[in-house]
Amino acid sequence: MPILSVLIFFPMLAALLVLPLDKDRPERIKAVALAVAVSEFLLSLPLWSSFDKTTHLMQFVERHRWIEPWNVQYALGVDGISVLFVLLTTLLTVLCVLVSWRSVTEKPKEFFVALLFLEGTIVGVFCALDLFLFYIFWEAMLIPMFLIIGVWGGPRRLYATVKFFLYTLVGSLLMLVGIIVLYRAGGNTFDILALAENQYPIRLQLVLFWAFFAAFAVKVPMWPVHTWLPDAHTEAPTAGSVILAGILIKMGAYGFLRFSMPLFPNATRMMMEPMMILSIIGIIYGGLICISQSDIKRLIAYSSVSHMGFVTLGLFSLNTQGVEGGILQMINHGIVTGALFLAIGIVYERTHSRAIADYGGLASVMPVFAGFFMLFTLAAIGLPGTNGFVGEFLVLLGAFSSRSWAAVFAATGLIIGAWYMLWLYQRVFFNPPNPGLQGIAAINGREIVVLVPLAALILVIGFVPNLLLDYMHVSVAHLLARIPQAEPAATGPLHALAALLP
Amino acid sequence: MAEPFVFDVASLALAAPECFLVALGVLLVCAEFLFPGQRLLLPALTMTGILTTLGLVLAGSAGIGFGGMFQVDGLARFFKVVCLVGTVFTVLLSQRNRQVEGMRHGEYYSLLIFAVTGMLVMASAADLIVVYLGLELMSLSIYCLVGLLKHDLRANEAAMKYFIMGAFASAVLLYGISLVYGLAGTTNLAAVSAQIAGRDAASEPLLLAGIGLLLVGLCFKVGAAPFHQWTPDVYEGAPTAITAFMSVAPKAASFAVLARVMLAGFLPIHEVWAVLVAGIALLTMTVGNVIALSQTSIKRMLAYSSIAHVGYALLGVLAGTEEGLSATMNYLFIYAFMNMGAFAVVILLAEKGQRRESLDDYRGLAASNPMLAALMLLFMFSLTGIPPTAGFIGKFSLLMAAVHAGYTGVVVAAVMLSAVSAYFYLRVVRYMYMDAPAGGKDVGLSAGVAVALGLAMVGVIGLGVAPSALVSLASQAGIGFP
Amino acid sequence: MPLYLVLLPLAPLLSFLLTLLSGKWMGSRAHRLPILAASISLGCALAAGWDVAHGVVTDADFYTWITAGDLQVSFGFLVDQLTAAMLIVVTSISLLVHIYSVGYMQGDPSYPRFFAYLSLFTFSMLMLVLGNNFLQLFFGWEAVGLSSYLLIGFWHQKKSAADAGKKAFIVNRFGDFGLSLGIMLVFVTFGTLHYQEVFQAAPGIVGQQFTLLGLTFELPTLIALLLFCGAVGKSAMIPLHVWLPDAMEGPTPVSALIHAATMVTAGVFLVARCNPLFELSSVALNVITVVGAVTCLFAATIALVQTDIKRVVAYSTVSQLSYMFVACGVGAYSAGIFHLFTHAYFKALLFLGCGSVIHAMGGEQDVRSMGGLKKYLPITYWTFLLASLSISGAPGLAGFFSKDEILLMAYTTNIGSGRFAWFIGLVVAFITAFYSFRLFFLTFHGRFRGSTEQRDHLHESPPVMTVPLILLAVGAVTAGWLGSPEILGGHSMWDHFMAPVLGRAEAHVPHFTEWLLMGISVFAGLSGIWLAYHLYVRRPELPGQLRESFSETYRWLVNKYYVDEFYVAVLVQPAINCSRYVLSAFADATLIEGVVNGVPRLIGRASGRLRRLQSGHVQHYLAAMASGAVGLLVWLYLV
Amino acid sequence: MVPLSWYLLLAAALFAIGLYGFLTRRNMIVMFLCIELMLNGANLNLVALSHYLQDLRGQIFTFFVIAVAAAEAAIGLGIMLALFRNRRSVYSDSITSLKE
Repeated sequence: MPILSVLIFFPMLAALLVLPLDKDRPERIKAVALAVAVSEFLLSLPLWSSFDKTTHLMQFVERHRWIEPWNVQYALGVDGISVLFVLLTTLLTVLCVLVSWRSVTEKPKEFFVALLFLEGTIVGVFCALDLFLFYIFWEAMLIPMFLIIGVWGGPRRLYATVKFFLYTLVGSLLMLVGIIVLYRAGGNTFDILALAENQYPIRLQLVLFWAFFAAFAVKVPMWPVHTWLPDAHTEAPTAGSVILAGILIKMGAYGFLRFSMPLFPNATRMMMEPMMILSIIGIIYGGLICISQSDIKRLIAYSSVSHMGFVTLGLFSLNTQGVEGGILQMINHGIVTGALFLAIGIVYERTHSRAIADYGGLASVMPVFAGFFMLFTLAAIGLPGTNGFVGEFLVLLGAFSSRSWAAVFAATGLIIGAWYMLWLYQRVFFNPPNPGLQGIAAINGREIVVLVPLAALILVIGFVPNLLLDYMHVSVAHLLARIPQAEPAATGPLHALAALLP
Repeated sequence: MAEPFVFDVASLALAAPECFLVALGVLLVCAEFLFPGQRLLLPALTMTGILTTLGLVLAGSAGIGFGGMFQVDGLARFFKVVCLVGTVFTVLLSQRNRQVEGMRHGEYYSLLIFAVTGMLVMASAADLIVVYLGLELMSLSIYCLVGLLKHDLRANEAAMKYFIMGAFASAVLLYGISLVYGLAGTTNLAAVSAQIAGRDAASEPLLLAGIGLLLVGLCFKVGAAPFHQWTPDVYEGAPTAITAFMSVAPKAASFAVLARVMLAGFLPIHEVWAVLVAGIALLTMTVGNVIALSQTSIKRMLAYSSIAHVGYALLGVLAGTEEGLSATMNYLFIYAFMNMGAFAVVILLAEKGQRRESLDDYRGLAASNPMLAALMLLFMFSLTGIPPTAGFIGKFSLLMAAVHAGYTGVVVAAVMLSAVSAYFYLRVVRYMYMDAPAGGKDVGLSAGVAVALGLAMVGVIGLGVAPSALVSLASQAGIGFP
Repeated sequence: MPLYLVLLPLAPLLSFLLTLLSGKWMGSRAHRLPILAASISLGCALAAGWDVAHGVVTDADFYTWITAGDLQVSFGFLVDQLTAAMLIVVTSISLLVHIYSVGYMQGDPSYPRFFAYLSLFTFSMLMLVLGNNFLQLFFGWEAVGLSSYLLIGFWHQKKSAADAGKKAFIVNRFGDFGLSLGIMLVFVTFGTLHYQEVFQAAPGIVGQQFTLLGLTFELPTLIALLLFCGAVGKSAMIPLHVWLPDAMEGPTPVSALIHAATMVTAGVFLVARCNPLFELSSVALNVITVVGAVTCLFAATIALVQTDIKRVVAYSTVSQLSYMFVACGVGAYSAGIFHLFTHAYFKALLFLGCGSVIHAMGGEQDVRSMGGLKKYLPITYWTFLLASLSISGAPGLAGFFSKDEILLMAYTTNIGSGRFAWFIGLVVAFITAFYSFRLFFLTFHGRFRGSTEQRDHLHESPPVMTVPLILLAVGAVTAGWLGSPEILGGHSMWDHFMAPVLGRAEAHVPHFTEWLLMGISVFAGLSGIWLAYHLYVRRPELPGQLRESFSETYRWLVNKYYVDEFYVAVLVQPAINCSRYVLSAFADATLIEGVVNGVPRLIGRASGRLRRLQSGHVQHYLAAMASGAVGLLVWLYLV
Repeated sequence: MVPLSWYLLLAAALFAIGLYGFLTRRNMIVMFLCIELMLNGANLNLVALSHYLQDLRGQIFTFFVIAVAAAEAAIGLGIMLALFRNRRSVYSDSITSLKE
């Protein structure tokens, strides 16, 4: 069975099945959507079980000719870097469907169609082995996301969704030009594996590195192109925020791993320090800015900037611990921030407020929920025993090994992270109970079902991270083998920019 | 120096589609008198005729006839197909549009046919004389079509503006042709090319002037800036079906001429005019996209959008390569589907006495007409160039051609401007999906428009996910042109 | 690996999970499982101690935790003499506190949650001391921090409690910042995080240098100092001491267990555990000694004037922890751990005694409302007295032996700042005795100063609370005998026991000097007690007059030298302001968003302008075309 | 014999006069006449060049242009008539309802 194709197109086709359903019977629509999401998740499980962890080669490969005049292939495959993201996507989508059960009241049909379509495109992004195909999925995913934020979002959803769309589009289009340039330079092919065989002139590598950077940095988002994220995350409906934070922004970091690093290894080595600096700025800036936020979702959104800073810091440490930590941190962040957004969605359904000031003492009213949220908070601040710790520690260790100063600055993120997360927790769950919260319902069974898998993952990865790390070792080693270990003569940011000049 | 003009059957065979269309046009005029009151007869006849022509074009063989003045080759055939496809859409849309806008004139279809004839002639023109004749045949017919609603002030004005400016452009074009004729000693494009090959164009100011003026005339016809200003006014004033028609078919035909003149005639001095075309393309994209941002009428917005798309299509001509030409053809073909689709929605939304051409009329469309809104969404994303729609394939082929020809800077500007365009296309989507409905919209679907919408949808999605055949055809059609 | 080692941390972990899950159902029976677990742990700890005493040192991996490149970290257990001592301290006090809490927390609506957290803490602390590598230490380190956070903020509806919990966590993070960097540096240096491997390779790094942030350090010094950062945070040394007094917001049993006996001593444990690294750097040792000595005096002086019964004890804890650091700083790790051991008992006793008083007073913590409690709380009174005597260094009691050894070591060491530390230590011994008995007299002697309702409420605590007091009192008296020095006829058993891990720092001084030093310190302690008696029992009007005449000093002391205010002013408020005004309002909303929104706005404005070019006049269009054509031609000619 | 350049200059002058008139006059009938001037400038060019080159194409072309111009005139006048009926004006600057 061409499992990857099935994973991509099954939800899309199933979304079409949802279309003719009677819109006045939302229960049935939800049931079908849930069934689709669950089946998709089950379908994706073989990726986990039959994955061969001993090879860096692509697995479950499908390869067909597609647009012959341009030598475009329909090529899919996963390796140790991408396989986990596919699984994360299918899992989070199930939870998204569940959490949208009650909160999406308007146009439920269109919502679930968009969600399922989105799922398919995201899986496509992680599986594509052809640049052209990758770009198709990369951009196609904008359409459902645009609608999800814009139709089902909060009060400022229009601004947020257009901003999100245009921001990412500008970055992607620059990458598109880069892709075209690379196509010719790499011998008229879009095949990622074939392109990676070549050695490109350093100047071309640098130019292309920045072109791809435009797309990936926006998506990650790296400072200073992060400002779409707070708006988009804040205004999106819960499921949208979860997908955005959980998966979408991983696509940027994934892009660095899949394209920038293997295709432009020399440029990557030269750009190591600038990238680390941007990451560190992101970590500190994103963290500090959280301290003065008054909107819960906005705070979590900015914390994503900080956490993704850790991811890119790890990736651009260019050593095993850093890269594996970065990948793990991507997954962790998907789980943790996804969980946080899900949790916020759960209280939002009850209170219809995102303002921190409207909360307080929630732990007395919703004790079980408070427990879950505590776990997520702890994972977000990287407490050992949670997944967040393993990722952050590996990232910092990787950074320390390549540039000790980077780890010193980045580690301040640990302090800041604890500050804003605990402060948030205190103002929402502790302190004298807010009278406005009296009598709100405790967490129900469906919501517990939503949160338990993520809570379990947080702990499982926290205590047995090797379950995931084992998948990466070989692929990461292969990736790093491509990147020259010798430091270039000068790697300062100015030098790097100077190299771009004619 | 010129070979004797030989009139032979082979030439006639080459021009079979054109001949057939002329006959059809005459027949249509007569049919109006012979069978009055047969409402469906004329469109049916027209549709049959167009489809037959399409068959003739596809079945016809390549060759040069009429003493080298008329050429049927890949380029000609491809552009003819684009024009005919555009016309098929127009006929389908006309059904409802005419009812709505109160057009009852039998000459409508015959004028349409004559215009198409002109376009086919243009596509095959291998001589500047033929270029001029085809161009005029097309233009004159369209002037009439635009002004066909005699009692509509806006149509009057549109026709007047179009006519005055068109006449001006023709004169400029003609003067340019005369200069080229003088300096090359011939009007045959192949001969012109042979003549000027190796000459230092920069030292021949008159030749430059000739080329420049020719370019001005052709740019007017395609609607490139700064010769674009007729477009919005005429598009807004014309009956919507004609607007749709104008945005696709004549544009394609004019591009055929532009491509043939620049590539078959003046390729040897590509570096001289390339910089001009680059400038024009950039200006066109900028003007089209930027001004479209502040439009409040959907027709006007689509007019500016069509200007912007001309800018993109010019990238292929700019490249001056086989690949570029194919890309332009590819693009125009795809553009026919997406733009016609968008206009079909506009037409469908209009009611008697209610133009519903304001963007505000689209607010909340998704609630009242989900299917229509979904289709409009598709066309808007396609026009933006978001995959997996056909618009992306078209844009991608153009960008690729331009990058490969070395115009990376222009391409970067182009993609940034296309990000600008996303804003106004998305605005339509935003209004449809994210705003409260502004009153109910009862939309009476007609069979013709439904077919047009379906065709456009299939084209936009189909060419988006399976563009292989189209891309191959376009690149084959472009062979032999650099 | 022996089964009991697995069971040791596992029992409290399971108890935590089960109690948390079944809390609602268990209700007031929720203490059963945690107490059972704590007992199991104590049993296992004793078994471990027995094995170690018989020379069986275990160092085994449980399972591999993280593998990435050449990094391979396991969860594993290292049980040697140091661990064994810690295990016994932790489990024994934990069990007593568990039992005590049954009485103390009775009727609290979140009773099960409290016991769950206690179990979590026990588990975390055991993981900390049991670890055989740095990362597991860090795991336990953060986990105890979490438990501490949860327990301080146990009554989370009280804003001050929630604040205090958060403060404790965040301040500790500053220390963890250094600790984590230290651990990374250890890995980068040695390529492993396993204790034994690191310590074996440690001598090899002498003389190496490492550049961090442009500053070049001796490698051993840098490692040691970074690790010490963690200890500073966890053990509340200057400048990170500010969290501990606030931590008294937590329930009193928590203060006894976490903030006196066990968790706060983790810093000392860390330094002692890593003594092979610290030994390599005299700079680091001097730093530890000085930090310890300064904190010692600093905290003791603040304790002089506090009126909250728990805060006095809290500052006293800071001060006593400093003694332990002084010991480590002068290379007498064994003495430091010995003091840790004795301190655990007498300080836990003091806290639980405070708890008993607070319990009786119905939650009142201000000593100014107490007085004359002797007759109401006889058991508490006597045990409290023993603890106070012990902390004051009354000869023969636990505190006497350990403190005396530290002072002796400080005096005789060859670490440069030893004499300085000794002198401070001596002064603090006097102050300690004074404030301890000030508290004692104010609480139990004189007349009752509280309200009549409080007086009617007064009662001795139930046996479930007093029995732990008595047991601890036994510890507070006898724990010191383990380390009784040779001049007093003992055998320095403790030092001998610890020697394989902590080395033996011998004091090479004549017996006379040793006697003299002992005499001086005993004198200092006794004079402190006498002064307290004089001021608070015989002449109760004197303290007020003193306060008047030294009002400026008093103000500084009672406000804890304004350190909290200082941090708020230079750290917290600037960070918030930076966040709100510089980053949020300026950099994000104005600068970046200015560009992000400004460019589209600019284009929009351009659109509005350009749109007007389309005037509707055909002449204008023609003119534009004509000029376009002319422009085109001109360009053609020019280019 | 009159040299070619004179013809060309005359043609250019005709074209330029037509252009000038076209740009400056508001009366559409006059503008229309100016268009004819421009076309004739081009025609003159073609004829002169045809003679110079001894090539008949130019002259043939001219015939075509004349024919086309006639058709154009017919259509142009038709459009103007329709406009005049509705607007009672043949001044181009009075007809500006379609703009921006």
